[in-house]
Amino acid sequence: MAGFALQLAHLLGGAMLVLSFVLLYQRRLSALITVYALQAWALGLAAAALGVAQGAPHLLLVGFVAVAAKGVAIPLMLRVIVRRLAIRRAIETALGVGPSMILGVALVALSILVVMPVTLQAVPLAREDLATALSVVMLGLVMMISRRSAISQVIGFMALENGLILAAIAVPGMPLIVELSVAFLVMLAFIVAGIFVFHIRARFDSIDVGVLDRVGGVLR
Amino acid sequence: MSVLALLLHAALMLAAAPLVVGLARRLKARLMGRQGPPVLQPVRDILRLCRKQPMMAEDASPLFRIVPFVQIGAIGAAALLVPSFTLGMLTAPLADLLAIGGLLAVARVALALAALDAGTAFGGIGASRAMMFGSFAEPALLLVILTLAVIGGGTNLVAIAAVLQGGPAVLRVSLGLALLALLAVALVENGRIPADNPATHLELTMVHEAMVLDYAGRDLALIELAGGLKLLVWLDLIATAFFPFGIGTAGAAGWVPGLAAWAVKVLVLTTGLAAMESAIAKMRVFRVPEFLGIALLLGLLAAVFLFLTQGFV
Amino acid sequence: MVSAVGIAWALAGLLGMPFAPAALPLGVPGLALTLAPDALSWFFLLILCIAATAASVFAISRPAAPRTLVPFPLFIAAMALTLLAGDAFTLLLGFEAMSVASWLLVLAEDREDANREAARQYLGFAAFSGICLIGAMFLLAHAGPSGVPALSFAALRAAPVEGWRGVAVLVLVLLGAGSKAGLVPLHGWLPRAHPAAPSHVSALMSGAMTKVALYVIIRVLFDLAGGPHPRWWGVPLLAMGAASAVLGGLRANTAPDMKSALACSTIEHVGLIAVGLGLALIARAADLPALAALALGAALLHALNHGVFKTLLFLCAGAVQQSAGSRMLDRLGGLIRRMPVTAACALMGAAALAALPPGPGFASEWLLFQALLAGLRTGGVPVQMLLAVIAALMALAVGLAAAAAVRLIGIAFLGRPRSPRAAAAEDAPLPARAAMAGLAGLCLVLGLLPGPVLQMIDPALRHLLGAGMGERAGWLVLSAQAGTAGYAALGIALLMALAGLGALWAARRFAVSGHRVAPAWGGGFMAPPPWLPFGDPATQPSAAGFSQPLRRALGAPLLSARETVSVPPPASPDPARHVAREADLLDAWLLAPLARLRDRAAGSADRLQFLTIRRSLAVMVGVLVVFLALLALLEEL
Amino acid sequence: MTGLLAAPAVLVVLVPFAAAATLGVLPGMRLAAWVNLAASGLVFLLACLLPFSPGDAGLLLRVDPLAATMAILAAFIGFTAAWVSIGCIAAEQAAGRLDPPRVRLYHALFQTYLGAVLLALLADNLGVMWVAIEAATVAAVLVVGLSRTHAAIEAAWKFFILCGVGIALALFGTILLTLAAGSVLGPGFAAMSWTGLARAAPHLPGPLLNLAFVFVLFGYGTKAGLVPLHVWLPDSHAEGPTPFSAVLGALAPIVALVALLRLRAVLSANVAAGGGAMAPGGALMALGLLSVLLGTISLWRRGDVKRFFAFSSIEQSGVIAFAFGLGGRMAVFAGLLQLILHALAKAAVFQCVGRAAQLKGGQRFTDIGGLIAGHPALGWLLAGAIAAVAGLPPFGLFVSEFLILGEAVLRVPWLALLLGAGLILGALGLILRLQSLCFGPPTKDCGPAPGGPALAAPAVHLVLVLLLGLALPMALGGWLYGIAGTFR
Repeated sequence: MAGFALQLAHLLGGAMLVLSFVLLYQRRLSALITVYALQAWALGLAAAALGVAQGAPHLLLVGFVAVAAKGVAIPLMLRVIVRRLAIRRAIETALGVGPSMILGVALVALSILVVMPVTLQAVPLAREDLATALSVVMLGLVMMISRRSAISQVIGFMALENGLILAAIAVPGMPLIVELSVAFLVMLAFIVAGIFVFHIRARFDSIDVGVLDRVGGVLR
Repeated sequence: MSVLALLLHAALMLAAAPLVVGLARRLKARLMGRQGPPVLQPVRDILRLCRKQPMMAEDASPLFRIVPFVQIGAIGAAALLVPSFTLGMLTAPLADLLAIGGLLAVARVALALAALDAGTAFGGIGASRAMMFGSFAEPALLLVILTLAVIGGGTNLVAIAAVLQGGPAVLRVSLGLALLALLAVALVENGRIPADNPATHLELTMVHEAMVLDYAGRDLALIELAGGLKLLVWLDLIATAFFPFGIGTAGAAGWVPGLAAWAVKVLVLTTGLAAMESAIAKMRVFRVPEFLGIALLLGLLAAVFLFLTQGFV
Repeated sequence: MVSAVGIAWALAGLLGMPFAPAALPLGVPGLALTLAPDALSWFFLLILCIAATAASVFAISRPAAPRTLVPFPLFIAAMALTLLAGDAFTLLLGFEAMSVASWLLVLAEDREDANREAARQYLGFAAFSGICLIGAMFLLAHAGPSGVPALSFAALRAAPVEGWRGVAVLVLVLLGAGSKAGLVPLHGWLPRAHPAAPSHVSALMSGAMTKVALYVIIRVLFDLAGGPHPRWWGVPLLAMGAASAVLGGLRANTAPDMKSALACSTIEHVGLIAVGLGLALIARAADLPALAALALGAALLHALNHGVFKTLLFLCAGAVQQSAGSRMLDRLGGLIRRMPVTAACALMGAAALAALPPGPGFASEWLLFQALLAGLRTGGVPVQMLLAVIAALMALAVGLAAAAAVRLIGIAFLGRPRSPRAAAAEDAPLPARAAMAGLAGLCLVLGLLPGPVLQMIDPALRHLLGAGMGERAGWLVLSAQAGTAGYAALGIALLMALAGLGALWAARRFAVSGHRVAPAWGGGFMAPPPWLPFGDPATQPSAAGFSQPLRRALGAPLLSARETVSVPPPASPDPARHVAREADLLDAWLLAPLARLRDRAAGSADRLQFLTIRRSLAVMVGVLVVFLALLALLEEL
Repeated sequence: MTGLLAAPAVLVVLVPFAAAATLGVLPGMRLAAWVNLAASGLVFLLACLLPFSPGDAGLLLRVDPLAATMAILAAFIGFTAAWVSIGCIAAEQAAGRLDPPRVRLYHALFQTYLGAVLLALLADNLGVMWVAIEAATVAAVLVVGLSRTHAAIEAAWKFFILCGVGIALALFGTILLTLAAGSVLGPGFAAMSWTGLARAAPHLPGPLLNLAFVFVLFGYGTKAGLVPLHVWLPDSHAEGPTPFSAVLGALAPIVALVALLRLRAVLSANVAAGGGAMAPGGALMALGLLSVLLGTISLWRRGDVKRFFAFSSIEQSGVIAFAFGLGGRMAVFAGLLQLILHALAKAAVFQCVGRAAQLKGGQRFTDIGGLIAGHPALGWLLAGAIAAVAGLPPFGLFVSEFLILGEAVLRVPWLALLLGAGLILGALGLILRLQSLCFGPPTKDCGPAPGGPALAAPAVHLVLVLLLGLALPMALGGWLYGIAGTFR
């Protein structure tokens, strides 16, 4: 049972990585939100499976929080925002899907290259999970820098956070996981609320170099 | 003995100073086919000026009255340092080439100040040009002194003359170059053609004359005397440093041949001066720095040749 | 008061009063402030105390300005701290504090744009020197046993530097202290900052502060850096010194105001001192301690002389400014009648500035030339040629200084007043007169008795070089080699007096005396209108007019000086105008390109600053990836 | 009383949070400002007891000399900022730029930020520290966006997103550190604590430490404003209310750099024991140098006073990071001294600038000029504070910069060249602005002149900067030197 749960958790970690690539590939906003929710579910289930495997009840709690907040609540909020603010459904990309996929693959390779040799003492599955987690983090970053619209960037950030939590649960005996994941959630909530309150509709990179030029090199 | 030599030297210099000026004028006139004033004319001028009442511009300060004495003091001191017929004067240990140069600079500065004192336009023109000439003459002079000092083992003129006298009488390239440089400097410093025309009173071309325009009476006499004395000091300097033959070393025995040699040398140099002045024309003021630049180059060449041939003492 | 105590202290030290190294109860761990003065410190302290005393006395007669009351003593104290310092930290603390205090003084008149600009440039250069000197000091230092770098002079001395470190020390010291001293090419700030301060402060800045910078050069290069070093170590100093001398001398002739002309002349004299220092370095490297002592002695003597006469001249300029309301030469004139004491003192100072015998400037420059002459012995033909060129440049500088002195005195004090304020000037108040007269008297003493002064320097020379001037600095005669003829200031003065007084006697005896006063012939100018009782100021030479020959001959190539004359058409009543412009080429070649470079760099940095969030994230991620890749690579290796 | 003495650390952390909760509901605005001050004062007093309290304070807190020193510093700056806030916020309110709910929010967030910073400094647990830094970030973001102008919201967003990513990276590093420590200490809280890491440092797996260090460096480096992670900093400093800019500018680098210093010490111990880690100094020095160079070059072409000083903060963070990267007892000591003195001086600068901006009705260089002529006290204080930041004697930063540059020359001469160039450039920029702000003809006033009490805070800061640099009491110097010995 424990061995199977471990394998399952490992598999779900892999699924998160795949979903990250899907996020990178996806062009439509609603699909993006769905894929994000799926990733959160995968994370939650992986946490739960690990909790069962290691006999650590707090991991179950982490899993529950992940599913409830990021698998259900945040996607719902995002959909509301998209509808209320009438955000365009298609996503402007800054990098193009092809290059960003290539970049993503390269970063995944780098992550594995970086994590694998340095974690020789750790449990084998934890090593791979860590590599996966770093890959997810990296893909989240790629998504943040390859998309122009605010919502998709925030989704990238949240995917990145999923990777972090995956890393946290991959480390056996990591204390304070629940607290950390909740603390991070608070921040996510602020960000999502910020989009809503401040009506950041299309993009939040309005501080563009172009603006600077237009003001005529005004000294800031 | 050395005191006696000094007194005799002083008297000779004082007497010869106006004569040299007169001789130069006379010879120059002759070379140009004119009769010319008598040789004694400068002496007469000085005596006549002494009988006239001195004048002073109403805006001039007491400095104006002091300057002629400073002139005479500085140039007179220089004249007491440069040997004429003997090297054994009381002032021989003081006869430092740099100090002599410094004394001549004192005279130049003093006269320039006096020129500015009356607050007229001419004085300013003359003073500023004289100071420019001085600035450019200084490096050439210093390089000549450097060459002489390297050969003579120090900057004391008497010591240099003694060394040159005692050494093998060879013609050195560097000495020749240095002589040329020093001659150029001497022409400029004394306000002779081609740098300045001692006979001119044309306002735009004059340098020295513009500075003394406001002087009259005994002041002018002193300044004229100082001018003659300066010319003589330069001639003497050239004679002692480059043609030290015949100068008596010590004791009264060498005095008579020394005197004769000195008279000949001064005569020859004055003739040369007159010949040169009658042969070439005055330069424009701003060509003079170039003229002095050539002197500087000659001085530099003299030094370089010296270094190359001599290795070092 | 403080200065008076200081002067007594300095003299006592020079006479050999032992002074044990002392630690001040300040500082942080490993950086206690220590004082360890030696003969060199005392000598420079003497210069400082003379200048500070005179400036303080002079300041009594100035209207009290609260803005200068606090920084002024701090300025003096910081200079003293620099001179007395026994370790690198104290030295630098004093050095920088001196800059900051004097910066505040330069800013005393901060309403004027030019002053603020000067102050900014000044403090900027000060920061530059501070950083350079920190670098130099730590290159000399070695990490101590407990990780605390040993910065006391004793420790620095004990660990000589060699190779590239030595070269770096040389470069940094020349840049750091050289910029403070005003050596070309780092002199640009000096003619702006020195005149901007109140005159008694300018006097200290020119007279004493540049000496403190020279002290640092001497302290590091002759003392702390150990030796022997290669012979070429002296060459940069020689070159910078000669360039400073000529450029400073020239600018002293073209500067339109009295104080900046004096400041430029400071550059010139610092250059001459630097030539002496360079020679001494070369001689020391060639193992000729006697010659090194001659050169260093000449440099130190000139430092003292300059400290005295430049202070005097700045104080005179201050008195003129206070009394005639301007320091622009073109607004002065004829002051010798209204301010006889000031004028007499200024004449004394100018004689020293022009290096006229038997004044103080001549003695030290005579020694300097002797050192140069003897220095020909130190190397082959290349060195000799270099020295010959340096000698020529020095002579040019001396000639330029004489011209500058004539211009200063002639335009400001002689002739007719050029402005009503100048016509109504009154001589300085008593304390100011006392300060100036004291310095002028000191000038006379220094000029006539250079030998005894050199003997005071002897301990410092022995301390640094192992040899002193010894017998060469006789009471009456200075000589380049013991036992040969030399320069006898008193003798020359006596001869001059003899000839001059003889002429006076003869004139009194044989010539008609009693001057008749008459108007000067002005070359046909119209008589001045009645409201110009002192004549039309425009009909006598102006400051720019006086410098015209030199500006044309030398200024055009060295200062890119340009003159434009606009003559109105015939029959027009408009005046003709003559405008002379000049720019220090080093400003154009050094500071301006640097500023452009900085602005361009700032512009490109701004492109990086105002990125969108996405782009700045991209930069962040890019650098992170580089770090990770580097890490992976390094792990592999 | 004994109980209080036993656990001042807990109180130091709890009081601000409690005060924040109180201030969140307190109605009276004048009263709120005074409560804010009282709470900050109480925290400062409590913080002063920290050095005398036992090391392990419970609740995952631990007081060691470094934490105690920095907590006192943070509490002091918080206290003076609260003092300055009183007048400053009242003036803002009077000018109609802040309404009562926002003032209430401001006070609550002020205390939250202070509490979070103190928690981050005193936390022994890396997770707690991370949470505290995150909380501080959120609080700071909210304050920066308080004025709700377009520029302020933009700045807040930038701050939030970039620091959010930074904090995420720091968390990943923390996880890796826990993994590393767990392999030696076993799972549990010990593996996540500074004490555990320090104890186990020689035996930790070096390569893993390297990786963790990179992530923590990027994470907390963002908070410290190291280039190229600094983009959020100038905007947020420029847009926040000025008393808060003082706190943010002074405290954010402290927290982040102290964390980096602690981690660096762990790695160094590992290197010394042959544990396989790489010397961490290189990376710190590289980012430090980059910050110095970019921070100083950006001092030019600035029009906004607060943004200008934000770039100066970037430079200073770089200098400190460089010193910490250099390592060795003296360099770390100098870095700590620089950290303390710069925090004090920069806080004084911001306090003065804030009053000057209110006085002149704008915070651009064209608005503020010639302060000394019109308002000598304010002008001289600002001039002194800027001179202090520029490292001019007699202020203390001269001493620390002297030591840092000197150590660099001794150990890495070529990098010292760059550092020196950066320091010169920085000093030039600061001098330029010092003169334009304080000297020359004054610009016209259009706001209330600051009274004496408001200027007491920067004056006290300046006196401290002066004394701590030149006449550091032996006890205090020894104390800092001891800390430097622990973390070299």
